[in-house]
Amino acid sequence: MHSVSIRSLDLAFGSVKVLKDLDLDIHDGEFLVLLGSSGCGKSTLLNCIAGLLDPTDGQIFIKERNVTWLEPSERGIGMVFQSYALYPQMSVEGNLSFGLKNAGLPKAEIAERVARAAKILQIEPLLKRKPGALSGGQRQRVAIGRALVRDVDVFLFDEPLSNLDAKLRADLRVEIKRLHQKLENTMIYVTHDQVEAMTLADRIAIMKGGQIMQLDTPAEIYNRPRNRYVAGFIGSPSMNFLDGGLSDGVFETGGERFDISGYPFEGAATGPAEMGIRPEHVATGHDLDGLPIQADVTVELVEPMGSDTQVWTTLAGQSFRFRMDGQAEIRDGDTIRIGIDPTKASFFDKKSELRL
Amino acid sequence: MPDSNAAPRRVDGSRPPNPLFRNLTSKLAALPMVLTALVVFIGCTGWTIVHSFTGSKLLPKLNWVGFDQYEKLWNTRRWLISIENLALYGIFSLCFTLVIGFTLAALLDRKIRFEAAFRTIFLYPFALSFIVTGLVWQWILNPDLGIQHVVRSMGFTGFEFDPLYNASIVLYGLLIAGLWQGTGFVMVIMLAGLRGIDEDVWKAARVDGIPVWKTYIRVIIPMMRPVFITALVVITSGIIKLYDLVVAMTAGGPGIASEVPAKYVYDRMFSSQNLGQGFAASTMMLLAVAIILIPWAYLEFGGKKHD
Amino acid sequence: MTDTRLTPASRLLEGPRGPKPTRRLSGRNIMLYGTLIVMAAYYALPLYVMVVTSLKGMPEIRMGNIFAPPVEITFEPWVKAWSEACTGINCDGLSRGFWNSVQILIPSVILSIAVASVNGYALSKWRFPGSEVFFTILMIGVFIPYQVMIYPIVILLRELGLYGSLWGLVLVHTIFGMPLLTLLFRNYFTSVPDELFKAARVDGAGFWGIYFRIMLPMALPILVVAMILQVTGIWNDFLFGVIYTKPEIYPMTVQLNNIVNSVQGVKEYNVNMAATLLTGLVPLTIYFVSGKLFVRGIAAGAVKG
Amino acid sequence: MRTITGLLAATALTSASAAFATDLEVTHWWTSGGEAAAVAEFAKAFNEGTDHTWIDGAIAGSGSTARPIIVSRILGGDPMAATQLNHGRQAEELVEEGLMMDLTEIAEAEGWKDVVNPPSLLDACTLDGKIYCAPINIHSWQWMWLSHKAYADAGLDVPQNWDEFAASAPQLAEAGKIPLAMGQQAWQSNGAFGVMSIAIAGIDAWTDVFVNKNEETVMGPEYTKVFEAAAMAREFSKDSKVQDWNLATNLVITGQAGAQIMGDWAQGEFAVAGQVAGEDYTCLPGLGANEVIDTGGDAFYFPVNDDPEVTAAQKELASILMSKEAQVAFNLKKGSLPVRGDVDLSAANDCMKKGLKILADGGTVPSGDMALSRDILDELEDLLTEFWSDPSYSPEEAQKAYAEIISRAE
Repeated sequence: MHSVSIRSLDLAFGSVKVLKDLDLDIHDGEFLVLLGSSGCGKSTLLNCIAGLLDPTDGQIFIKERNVTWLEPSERGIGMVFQSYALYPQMSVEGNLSFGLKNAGLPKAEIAERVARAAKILQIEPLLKRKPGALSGGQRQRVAIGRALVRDVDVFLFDEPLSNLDAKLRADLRVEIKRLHQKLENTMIYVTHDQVEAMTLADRIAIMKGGQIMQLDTPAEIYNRPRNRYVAGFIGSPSMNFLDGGLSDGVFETGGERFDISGYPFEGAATGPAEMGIRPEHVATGHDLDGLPIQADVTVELVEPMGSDTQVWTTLAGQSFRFRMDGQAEIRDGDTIRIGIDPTKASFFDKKSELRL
Repeated sequence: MPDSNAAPRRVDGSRPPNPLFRNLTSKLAALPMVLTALVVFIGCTGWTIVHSFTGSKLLPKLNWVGFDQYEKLWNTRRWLISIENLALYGIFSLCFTLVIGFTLAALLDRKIRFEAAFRTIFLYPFALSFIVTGLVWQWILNPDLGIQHVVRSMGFTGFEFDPLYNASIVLYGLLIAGLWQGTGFVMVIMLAGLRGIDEDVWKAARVDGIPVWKTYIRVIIPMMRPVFITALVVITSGIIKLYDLVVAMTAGGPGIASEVPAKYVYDRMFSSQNLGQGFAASTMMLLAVAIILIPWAYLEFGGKKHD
Repeated sequence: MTDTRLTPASRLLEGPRGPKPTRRLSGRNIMLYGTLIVMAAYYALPLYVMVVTSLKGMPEIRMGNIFAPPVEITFEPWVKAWSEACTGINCDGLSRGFWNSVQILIPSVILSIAVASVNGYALSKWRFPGSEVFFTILMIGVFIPYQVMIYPIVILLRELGLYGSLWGLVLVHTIFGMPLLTLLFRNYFTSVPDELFKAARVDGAGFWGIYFRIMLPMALPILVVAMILQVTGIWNDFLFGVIYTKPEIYPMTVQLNNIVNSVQGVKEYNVNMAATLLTGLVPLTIYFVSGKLFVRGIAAGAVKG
Repeated sequence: MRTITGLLAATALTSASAAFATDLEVTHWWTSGGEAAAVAEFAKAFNEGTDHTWIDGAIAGSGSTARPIIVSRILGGDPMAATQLNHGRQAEELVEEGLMMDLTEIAEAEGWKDVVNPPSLLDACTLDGKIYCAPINIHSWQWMWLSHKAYADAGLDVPQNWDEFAASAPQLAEAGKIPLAMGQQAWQSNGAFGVMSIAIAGIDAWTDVFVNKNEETVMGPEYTKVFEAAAMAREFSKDSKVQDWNLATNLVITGQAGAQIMGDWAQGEFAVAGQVAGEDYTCLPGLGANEVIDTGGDAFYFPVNDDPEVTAAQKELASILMSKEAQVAFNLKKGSLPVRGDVDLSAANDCMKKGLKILADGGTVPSGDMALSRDILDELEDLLTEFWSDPSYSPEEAQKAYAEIISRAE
């Protein structure tokens, strides 16, 4: 059963098309992350699902019910915002109960639900405080609580952690994940942070220009990006791309010929193409053994990061990065031998940018 | 909270509602504004324009006279003087109000002592009506009682300062009182704007070694564009409406040296009982307002994109 | 207003932001305070003259100069201005107009602010096709001289059956207060984050629910500004009061005008000044009391966009 | 028992409605000392003579402040019960629109036609044979008021006509006196000029201009003399820095100024100040040259009211305003002449008696208010106030501009 279904959704502001003929099915109890850079339409899509924006065309279903033109409060959704959007003049308790009061629930039930949500989120001691007296993390918990008390089918998160510092962000991320495990609700989560996306999501939808580029599990997206955009977007540091041509199990780039016979091509494997290889998939030292592609490169810049070290260099005349162990002793100007496993690489058609 | 917007619970959300009734409550709530805009501002303006082509005297009548009223208007010396006065007063008032308002605000913003006291002193005249302003300045500027009298009695018998009785400088007399009444409010707007500027900007300017005055002119003022626009709206709307102050201080005198368009309109409509002429003058004022404002309003409000 | 994120302006309002002048009696400081004191003298002078004059007797006024403090303080002019000064055959001074002014003021201030705040709210959060057009018309309305509107509005009020009544005048004040107040509220509510508004919609609050429960409680700074502007404007109004009502409900300014402009033999400057001060007392008090809030509110609403 | 109380109640009811007391709001712009005292006489007569109450709606300033308020009130459909308006063309349109009450019935019953003198006053109230206003008084502009004290201080004799005054003016100025007191308001400049026109150019030339609207006469030699005299008057009055007419009058009363050209209402100010005509001040009708007076004046109009109670009370008010007692009491205070030829004015002072004599001799001219439209009058006012305040404005230029305006008069 689908929890949320979107059918050929269009949204235009004047002549600017923000969502283009978009289809999406979200399973019951799934944690779906909408990922993309700013302006890709991910927040717009979320607002459409919430009913805060009217689509130009298309349909939205929640729990098999067509909600395209229903009020936000009639859709059975709860929403958490980036800026928390707590009502500043109401106490935490007031914030939590506002929606329930609007729905006309009896007092006793409101109290019970508020208490339950407060317990889950461990904000019981804060109930009488005003939002201004809370820390950022506490505020976001209250914001989540506000969605929680509503006892809804679908949770919508609009970049809920962006305003927090790194440590808090990591903590709350885990908490959200636990919450999902516990509640088993459908959650739709918008973010531009791929770490959040990878850690939280059952599936990730990567968006660009009002369309979904790829909808898959994090692992699939990481390992088998459907197109060059997704490949470049996911992964940090991002994927290296080498420009060249494909023919008969050989990739020619910058005068070098790489043997890629082990790569499982999905279609035709000739013509101009780009080879993508993640920096962490580049082998050095003992790992070189048996790799069909090997080369000596000169180290240009070293970025030690503690657990590992990033090395900037040039391969086949193109800028190239790779990752080494943090303990490796390496300096600018050193020459080092690297190797690439073609099965871990990705190839994209130069023109269509699709995965080959 | 009973809420008509959320009240009609529709089970079926598949059909788009009639766009007219989408968020109906908000449209109903905006009705007073829509009616005011349409009936009062557009309707009454249209009514005025239509009647400017009539020979209406005491009562509005539709006895068409074509452009006669306009022809007469532009042949009337008092109208021409009124326009000239308004232009002069307007330019001076605009410049001085902005400069004084900003200077005072900048001075107050420099972590001075007694800021609240100074601010109150600069602002209180704004609480007083033009009748009061006119009366007190009329008195201070009265040559037989006020400044001139006092200075002369101190021994400077040749001292002359009688702007309200000297046609060539009467506008400055009005300006002294007008600035006294109006600059405080502009100062507050400016002060609010200055307080909204990030302190880092000051730090950056100090690090770069830019002198204070230069920082104000090159950095701070350009950052305060919206503030200046608000101030500009407040000042210019006051200038165009200039009427009460003139009536209270000089009644247009000496002679007709301090007449202004709004007073011409009022006098022609009600005193001369020549509505048509008054409406023609009003229409010219409206036209001037429209020429200045419509492009600005379009840029400021009309061209804004969704975000 | 504790959540500082919601009104970034208020965060920056705690104190002056300009460069810190050097301490002690430097040349720069002398110039700074010198300029301020000279300007303050210009602004304070008329008030001083009004007060001093209102405490003098007529003979003293004729003799001395207007800046000299009174030799012999008398409250006679105040008494006369309040309860004895004549207009025509009525000799009861300003007192008859005071309560009329209060009666006009209260509903006018409340209604005009209520309408304008709803307008500003609708314009910032519930835009509909054409809403900006109406707003632009209102903005141009700020510049239309009142004289142009007097006549058509007489006809309008007559057709509505409100002419001459208190409510007719309240309506006129509401209409003419609308453009500037709507601008203030619109700018203020625009600065309230959209997410707050969205959250409330998800929570099932509708137009009025959000207005009363979320927006209005947040609008205190701008409400203060609107109130101050309207109280001064309406209290000081003469033209509308005299044209759209009748003698039983003439505001205080009509009596002020009558006292100031009906000269019985000689101009009684002391009585005029006392009358002037008495009339200005209400708005002046409000300014002296809430001046700080005024600056704050302006910062929060007026100077954006 | 029951029936009796019922009957009593019924009687009380009928008697109450028979003598229903109505509040009548009366607007006017008479707020100077003499004016207010005069209007109080009307209010007293009305309050004492009827069961009704006079609600005073005084609006200070001048006619130009009050007139828009009055007209708006009438148009707004919530009119006052009675209002002052200068009669003549001002109210014509309001009458045509049927907004003013027809007083013909009461005028005929009380025989206004027979008592109003000069009859032109009632004519100005008449439209299509019906009477719409009650004339209150006769005001004439053609007076010059001279301060005995000022002349005594300067060691001069009080002049008896304009030429003597003009000759004495430089000496007055030397003695530190303002020769001619003038208020700054436009209507004062225009009025004074009108007075000088009749006195200097003569009645015939004046009539040709004002009644026949002949602009050529304006350019003629008689009027040239008027403009030259006005330029002299301008010089005489250059130190008179007051706005209001009664402040100017006060300069004369206190001997700071030698003279003022002002209508007979100035007399009320002299009276309030306790001055006696002939002893403390001298009045010269027609500037002592052409002894005529115009017969302008004030009138009361009664806007139509739906309420029959009010209508009845309005008629009572009209009747009282025209009564002999009220006419005498009012006009003695105001310094104007009564509109009835049949009243006893033995209490009048020297100046009023001079006026009455001229009136009885038929030395009257119509007032500018009646002869020209308000629009043209305002244009003349603008012209003359500018001329009067700007010493560089030459008489020749002013004469041309004046002729141009007259040429456009209907």
